Amino acid sequence: MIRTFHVYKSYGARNALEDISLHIQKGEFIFVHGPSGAGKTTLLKLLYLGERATKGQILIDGVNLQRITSKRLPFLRRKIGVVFQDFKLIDTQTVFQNIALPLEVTAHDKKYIRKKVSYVLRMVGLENRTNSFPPYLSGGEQQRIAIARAVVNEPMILLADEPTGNLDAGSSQIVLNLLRQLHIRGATVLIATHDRELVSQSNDRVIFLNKGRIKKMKIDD
Amino acid sequence: MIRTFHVYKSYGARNALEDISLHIQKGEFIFVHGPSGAGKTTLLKLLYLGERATKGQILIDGVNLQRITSKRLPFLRRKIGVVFQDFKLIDTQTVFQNIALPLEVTAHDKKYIRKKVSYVLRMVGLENRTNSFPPYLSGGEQQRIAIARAVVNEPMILLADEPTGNLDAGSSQIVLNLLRQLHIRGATVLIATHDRELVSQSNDRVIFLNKGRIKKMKIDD
Amino acid sequence: MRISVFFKRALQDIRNNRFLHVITVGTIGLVLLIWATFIIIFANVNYLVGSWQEDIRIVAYVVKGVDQERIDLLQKQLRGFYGVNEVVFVSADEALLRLRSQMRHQGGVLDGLRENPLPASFEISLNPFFHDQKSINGLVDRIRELKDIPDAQYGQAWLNRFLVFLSFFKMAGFILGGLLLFIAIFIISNTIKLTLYAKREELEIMQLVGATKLFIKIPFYIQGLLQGLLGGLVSLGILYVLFSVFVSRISLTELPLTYFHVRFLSKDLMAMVVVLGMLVGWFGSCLSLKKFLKV
Amino acid sequence: MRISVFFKRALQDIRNNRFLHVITVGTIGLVLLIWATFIIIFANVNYLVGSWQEDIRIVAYVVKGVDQERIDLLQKQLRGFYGVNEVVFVSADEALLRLRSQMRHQGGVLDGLRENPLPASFEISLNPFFHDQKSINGLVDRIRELKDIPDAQYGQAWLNRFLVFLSFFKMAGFILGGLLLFIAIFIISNTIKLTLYAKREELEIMQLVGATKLFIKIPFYIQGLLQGLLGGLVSLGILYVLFSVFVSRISLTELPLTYFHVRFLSKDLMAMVVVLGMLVGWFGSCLSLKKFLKV
Ligand SMILES: Nc1ncnc2c1ncn2[C@@H]1O[C@H](COP(=O)(O)OP(=O)(O)OP(=O)(O)O)[C@@H](O)[C@H]1O
Ligand SMILES: Nc1ncnc2c1ncn2[C@@H]1O[C@H](COP(=O)(O)OP(=O)(O)OP(=O)(O)O)[C@@H](O)[C@H]1O
Ligand SMILES: [Mg+2]
Ligand SMILES: [Mg+2]
Repeated sequence: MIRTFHVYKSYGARNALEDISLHIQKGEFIFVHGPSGAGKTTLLKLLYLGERATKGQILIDGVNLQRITSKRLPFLRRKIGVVFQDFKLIDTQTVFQNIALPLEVTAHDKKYIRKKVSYVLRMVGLENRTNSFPPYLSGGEQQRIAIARAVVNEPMILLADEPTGNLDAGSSQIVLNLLRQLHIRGATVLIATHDRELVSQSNDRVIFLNKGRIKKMKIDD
Repeated sequence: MIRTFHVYKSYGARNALEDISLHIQKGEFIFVHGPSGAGKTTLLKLLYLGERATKGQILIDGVNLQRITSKRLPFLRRKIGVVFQDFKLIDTQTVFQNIALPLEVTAHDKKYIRKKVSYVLRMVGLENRTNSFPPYLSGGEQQRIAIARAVVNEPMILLADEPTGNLDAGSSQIVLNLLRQLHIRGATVLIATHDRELVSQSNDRVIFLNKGRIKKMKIDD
Repeated sequence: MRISVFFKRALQDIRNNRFLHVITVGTIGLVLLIWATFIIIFANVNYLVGSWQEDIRIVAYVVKGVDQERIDLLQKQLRGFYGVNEVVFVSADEALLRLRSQMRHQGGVLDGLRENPLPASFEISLNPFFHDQKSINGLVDRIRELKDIPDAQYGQAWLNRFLVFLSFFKMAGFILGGLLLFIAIFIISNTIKLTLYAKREELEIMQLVGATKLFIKIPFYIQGLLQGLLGGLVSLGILYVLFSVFVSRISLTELPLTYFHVRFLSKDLMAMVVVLGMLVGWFGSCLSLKKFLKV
Repeated sequence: MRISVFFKRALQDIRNNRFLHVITVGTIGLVLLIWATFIIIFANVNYLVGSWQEDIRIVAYVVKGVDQERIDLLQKQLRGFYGVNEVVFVSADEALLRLRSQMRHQGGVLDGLRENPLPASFEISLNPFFHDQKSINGLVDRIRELKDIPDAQYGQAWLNRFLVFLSFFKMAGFILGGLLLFIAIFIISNTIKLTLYAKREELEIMQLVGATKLFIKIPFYIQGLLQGLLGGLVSLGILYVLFSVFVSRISLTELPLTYFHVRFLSKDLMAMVVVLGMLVGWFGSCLSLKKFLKV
């Protein structure tokens, strides 16, 4: 599903990622773990083409990201749900409008959108916030809205950057269950986190990043 | 140092805080703990006057916040350092300019400012990011800049909202040490967090919030 | 079905960002107000100057001693010329009378005359469309060829200067109008750029969740058109109020209003201002979106 | 010491937010360009119309048969009147000559005269400051009281109309200028409001770390003044280019340029445009900051 070949990403003189080669199978559930500044967010950015790699090749679902045209890019992105570390909610749109966005771009009809959005809002426990604006929500509530938006169109690939950073243990569990459900229905899920506990709880594959390099790929720490 | 008497805060029909009465001594190190949406951030907002309480009285260092004039407000705020949950860094100013801000408003001279800023940057391990702009930093790096700005003018009171939410264990420890140092030098430190681990590690007083009410005030969970 | 979605998004956005839209509409309105004010002045001066054109007359002198029959024939012939509007016969006696009244104080001069030395003449006024120099010259030449008409003339020097002034005035008007249009587009697209700058994160987010550029752009186009429409109406409203105040003020002065009748914009020009607003709003959106939608 | 900090902050901010500042300077420049264009046209038309004023002349007729000595004396007396600029004597013969040339085609009329019926006269031109109707009437009355001067007159009807037109023109100019100034302030403060909207978080953050309102405002005031200054210079630059092109174009037409000499803005007016820019920039900042600095 996702393959990277000797990928480098540098910002000026600073190397955020060095020589990243990965092979993530369809339907995997995988963690990217590492300390602050390790390059986790940068790796995800390369995958959803928020940035372009400086060197190397990336294939997603058979598409070479280095060669994709700007015309086809939106269609690739619709297959990928992303939970951004800084949420990236639209402050001037309601929770409903924010979550409905990925469905509206694919021209679903109104009724379907309303049903789907209220379903995911219930999943993250915020069904009573439908018409709030993001700045009026708590940090954890915003994060859950970001997660709801990422999963609402049931993407083939889910990239979640620190999805539980602002959540207490209880909410974290709810969110993880949501991602697991998506996984069970066939999605490839990649979670970037600095949280050792989260990683050690599970049996899934873990990619350890440090200073932009992959350190190891096993499931202990 | 901080006293609140039957404080309520409601947003429309929604009560974010109900009947909060607190007495925090000068020089205390204290946690506010609770799940997402409990009202932690709201409590801090009331203390630095980001919002006004709907009902009740708040005294800080003998000043009644309900009665303070807008002329004296800036001078109160200079005594309070705040680490915001969403960082609130100025995106178009460099790391240096961001951290220097609390010193510039009090008209310190250039040399002192430069010395002080590079000192706190070294403390949070980001001395090589002096001239970066916040959007070009990783989440954890931004958080550490926010902490550096909050402590740079050695405030009497430090309010830290989820200061380790984006940090790995190592960085978290560094940040906590920094706050402890400030505490040792006499500051009153109040940390809002959902992180059970962080709270249970320490022997300090913990205020448990849930659904806007104080549940208990002891040090176990 | 799609277009209603875009309209919904456009209107939702207006509701969510009232401040930005009010400012944009205000700016468009004010810029168009300048434009409309310019147009109203230009149109009125143009009208005034146009009324002067009606004074262009060719005078065709008649040899002495022709009889009434011949005069009627000549008049008929002259009326038949292309471009001629009206032909009035002025007898020699009438000409002397006119001269006397024109000379006023020096009129006494004429008392010493034994006989009337002035010729009779035809005064020929022209059709409004027939006011360029070449046509007039052609007509004069043809009149001169008539029998019993020894000479025909018109105030050549004066007319030349007037026509040059007229073309100069129109040129200045078009240059100024063009300049204003250009400035209007720039100011409005600057304003729209600033509103998009405030929304740059939103634009980025939409792209990240898979919106195509067209999906993002269309609501902005709709907004640009709406803002232009509203701005145009606002500007016409303000202009009308200002105009009313102005007209009521000048009717207090001693200016000969019957002569200089100030008029508001015609329906066509009003429509033009509104359509211009919409075009500029749309064009401004196009220009600005380019800047903020990166690949 | 403080003021240098504010300057530093103002300049840092300009460096950090180039886009916003370029847009603001551009808008100010364009708005001022409209203003300056208006001023340049107004000033030139004013100048042209002013030159017509020089044509105002009083004609004082002299009784027949006075001798040269008396004429010299009268001329001296007239020159002594307050407001009089120049006094030229026109003899009866000269008057007849002039009349003949004025009448052109009808000049033959005068051949039949036995003697010259025209009176001699003085042509009196006035000082430029002496052009209101009341003063002129007073002067005419005083001239009429002189011995040997049976009558003095000036083109009353024509002059009245001209003076009304003049005051009307000036009124229209001031109204338009004021309207434009008003629009300029609005557009510019709209633009500044949008830039502050984009910076509203920054303003909030500054207040949260204990900045006083003055500390936040002063750099914006400095920026407003700087933007106004730059905008003013930009507008003058563009205007100068446009003006040069325009002048070189009209010198290609047959317009009598010696008569209608177009001039660029005087130094004073240029300074005014720049100062106006600075004032408007500063004032726009004041207006907008109010909105975004809450308690
Ligand atoms: N746009 C950018 N320009 C310059 N440097 C950048 C940019 N984005 C990231 N970096 C740098 O690249 C490194 C990796 O950043 P990244 O955001 O990937 O870290 P991370 O693993 O997500 O850390 P965290 O856990 O703190 O979010 C950091 O040192 C960061 O400063
Ligand atoms: N400005 C606001 N307008 C309306 N409701 C608000 C506003 N700010 C907070 N709330 C609501 O008040 C409640 C408490 O919010 P608060 O931000 O204090 O929670 P928190 O304890 O900080 O949670 P988290 O751990 O998720 O940050 C939440 O339900 C939130 O939706
Ligand atoms: Mg990150
Ligand atoms: Mg919070």
